[in-house]
Amino acid sequence: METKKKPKKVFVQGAISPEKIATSIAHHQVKTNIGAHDIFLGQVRADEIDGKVVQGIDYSAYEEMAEQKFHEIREAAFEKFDLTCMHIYHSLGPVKAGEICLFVFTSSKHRAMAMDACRFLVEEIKANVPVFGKEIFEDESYQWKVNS
Amino acid sequence: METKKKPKKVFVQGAISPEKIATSIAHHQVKTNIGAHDIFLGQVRADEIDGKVVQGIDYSAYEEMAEQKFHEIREAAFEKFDLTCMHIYHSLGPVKAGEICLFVFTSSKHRAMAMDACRFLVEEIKANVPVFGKEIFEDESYQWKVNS
Amino acid sequence: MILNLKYFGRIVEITNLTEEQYNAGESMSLNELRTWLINRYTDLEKESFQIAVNQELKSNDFLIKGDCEVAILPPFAGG
Amino acid sequence: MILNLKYFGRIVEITNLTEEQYNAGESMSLNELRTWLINRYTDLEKESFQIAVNQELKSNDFLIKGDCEVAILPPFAGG
Repeated sequence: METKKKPKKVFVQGAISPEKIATSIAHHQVKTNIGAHDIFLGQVRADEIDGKVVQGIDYSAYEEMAEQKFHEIREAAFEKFDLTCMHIYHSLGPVKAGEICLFVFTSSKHRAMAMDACRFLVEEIKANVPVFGKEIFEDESYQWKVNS
Repeated sequence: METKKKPKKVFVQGAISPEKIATSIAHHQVKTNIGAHDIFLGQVRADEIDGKVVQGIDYSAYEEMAEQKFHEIREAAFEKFDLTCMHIYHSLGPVKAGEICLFVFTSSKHRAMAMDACRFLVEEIKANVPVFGKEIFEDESYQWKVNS
Repeated sequence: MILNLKYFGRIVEITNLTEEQYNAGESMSLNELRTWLINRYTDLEKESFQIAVNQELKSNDFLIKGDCEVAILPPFAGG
Repeated sequence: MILNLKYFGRIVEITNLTEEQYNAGESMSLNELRTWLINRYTDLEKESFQIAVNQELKSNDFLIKGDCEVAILPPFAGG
């Protein structure tokens, strides 16, 4: 039977805090072969749609498939780019406008690899991971978000 | 006489802390038109050169010209990309291996703009800002760093 | 064969359930499954959705031949 | 004209000073200034450096015509 590396947990409940990001950065200061980090953060926008303002997004996912996809995307990135480290965190549940829902963190010896890999990861996540988002308006009505 | 916007101060003394980065991220959570942040961090590498290991870099600069260049690069980026915010911090003085010496932070409504702008800024800074770095080895000898 | 159907996001608002079992015949293409779903939940006709079989997206000509988990997925919105 | 010469980084290790004034003639190209510098500090010959006049990088045919700040800049290492 095929043995598989256990997928690393990506989903976190609610918003991702700036402190979590700082802690993650600090953990990499012992890795002195790293010369460049790239961090992408997705933040929930208070978009105005037909006169109503988004106050937050409630994220849900097909979790088993999503964690598997995150794992495949990570493996593909390690294959494609010369990376020292890579971390992905995505929110589930409610995230308010202004809060962070996606944290992608790549580290490499040189800047181009870190930046190329970060971009690759963000695009792959947006296109291939089964995450769903309900944009909640201030009057509690909602609409389902679709990635562009 | 020409009036100029006062250049924003970029240089900071010593390493840039993860807490400073977290604070900067947190300050953007009130800007609910932002959908994407990109952050580039330059970290000092403990490179081995001819058997000796870099323990840190001592940065110096032609400060007046450098701050002016940073200002011009910022203006060019605001012109070229649709950005909500942009911040650049660069260390002066000693920064130990594993510590952060460059922090570039771009924010936009959409991801492509934030990522393109961040990359543009990093390349411009490396190529055009008169910053000099002395790579100090563990035995206190040194060599002058040159950007590749 | 038994299909464990799972519904997500806005699809759930049409099916009004998140899971159900469908005792299908010996085999079924995803095209046939789509037709069956739309007959059962007519509002699905105007929805855009993809189908994952055992957590892998499959095209409409894919043939299901045994028990499996089949997820009906509306457009993704991650990130 | 008075040139306020400024030296940076590894250049300082050759000049042994960070600033000096040079009372030049009425005008001088950066090429001529390079020659003057290399005559004065012979080890500069093997160094790669750029010259900024009043904080703007200029090419070798640029002509200095009045008092200014002239910076001798070794390769950049920012970031």
